[in-house]
Amino acid sequence: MDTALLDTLITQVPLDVQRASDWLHADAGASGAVVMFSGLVRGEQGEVDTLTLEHYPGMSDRVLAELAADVATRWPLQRVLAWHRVGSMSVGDVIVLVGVTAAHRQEAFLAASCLMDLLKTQVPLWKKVNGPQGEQWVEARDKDLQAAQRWL
Amino acid sequence: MDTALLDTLITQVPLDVQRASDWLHADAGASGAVVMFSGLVRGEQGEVDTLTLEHYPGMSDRVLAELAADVATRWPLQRVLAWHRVGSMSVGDVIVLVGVTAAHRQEAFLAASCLMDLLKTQVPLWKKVNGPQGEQWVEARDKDLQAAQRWL
Amino acid sequence: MKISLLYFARFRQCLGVDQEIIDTAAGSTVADIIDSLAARGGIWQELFAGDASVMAAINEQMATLASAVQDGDTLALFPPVTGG
Amino acid sequence: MKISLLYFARFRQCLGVDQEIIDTAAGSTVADIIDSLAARGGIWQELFAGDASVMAAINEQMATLASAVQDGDTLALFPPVTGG
Repeated sequence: MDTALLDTLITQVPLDVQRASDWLHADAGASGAVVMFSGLVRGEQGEVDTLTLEHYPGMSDRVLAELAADVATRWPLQRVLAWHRVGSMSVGDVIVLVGVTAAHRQEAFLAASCLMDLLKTQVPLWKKVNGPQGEQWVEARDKDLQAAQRWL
Repeated sequence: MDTALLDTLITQVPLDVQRASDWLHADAGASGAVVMFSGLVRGEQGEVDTLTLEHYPGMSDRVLAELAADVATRWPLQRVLAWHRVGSMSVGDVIVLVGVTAAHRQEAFLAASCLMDLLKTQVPLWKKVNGPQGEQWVEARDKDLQAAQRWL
Repeated sequence: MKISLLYFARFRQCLGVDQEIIDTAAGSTVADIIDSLAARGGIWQELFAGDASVMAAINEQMATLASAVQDGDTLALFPPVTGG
Repeated sequence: MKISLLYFARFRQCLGVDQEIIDTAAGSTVADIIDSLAARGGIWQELFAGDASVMAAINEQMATLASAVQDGDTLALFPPVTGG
């Protein structure tokens, strides 16, 4: 099997969904299945105005790249993309983009889902929300830890 | 819960991935998670040049719309998109686009995956591949039937 | 009673027919009609006899072999679907 | 031996410190260092005492409470991650 192409990035710049989608779809005739996930800042019915994402520079990039490579060893994938934004964001902004291409949809869904679960629990990133109630660090969810356990 | 917005379509016109993606992401602050699946014509190492998709006009549109509505009752979704192309296509062309938006990624992954599984086994659509070996109708795969069974 | 038959995909192509109207006894089921088609012999028998994989829709609604057809119904017969 | 400590997110903000250098005994583990921080009392105790949820990385590699630190290492302490 050929090695999968990986594209991972941690950036303060707004994520370009179309560019990510184009890169995944460019793999035209080889892959049959593309799955892309976008995570957006939720307004939570007015409770959230902005969101700030802190990271551990250097380590965050490296762990994200390692997770993408790890997922590419678990399923036969052609391309793996994982972009994460850091810094200050508004409601509706894209926080994270994860996408994979594979020959069949089951593998593509599993791989994208796995990469998100691992990313959520292993990449040193922290969310703080700002709203009318002031600012607050987001608490880790047990559900995310359980989701990640499936793949460990 | 509000009713999900549905956008389903069977068309001979090439599918516009960006327009689908834009529609899903336009749901900005309400949804936190967007999952989009694209199915493309695979080249199969030169075995496939073109693909022809036949459908049962009228019934195909209706069943696709019903499946989208069904999936929207199973998970709390904001938007459900399901576009399927029919007619003649080349390697790398998009055959099908399925996308959903939800508050959380697990629901979005499950819903998109479910909609694809049901679509593959219930919408009256048939693939014929054309290549150097001549033309051949694609056989239904047991694996697709098993995948659909999970949701029935 | 009269029933419209539609054929799709491999069936349509192998039979060289995409639709026809047949006369069938009142109370016929999808299975009865498929059997009567198989009895035509040749390619019809090949496609519709015994344990052949045939899907059916009556008036654009998925049906089973046991579904009854009514006068004026449209019965579509097709191989397992392969879209997506 | 000397260890660089880094604090992130809620820890950094609550402590008002993002890094410091500490002296610690040879053979210290991550748990030993966290205990020594808790012993400072006040907000330090609140964040680091007992069963507090603390993640640790040594030289940018995830570590456990039992991991040993070496002279010159950088030990980062942070709450459970919440990206994605």
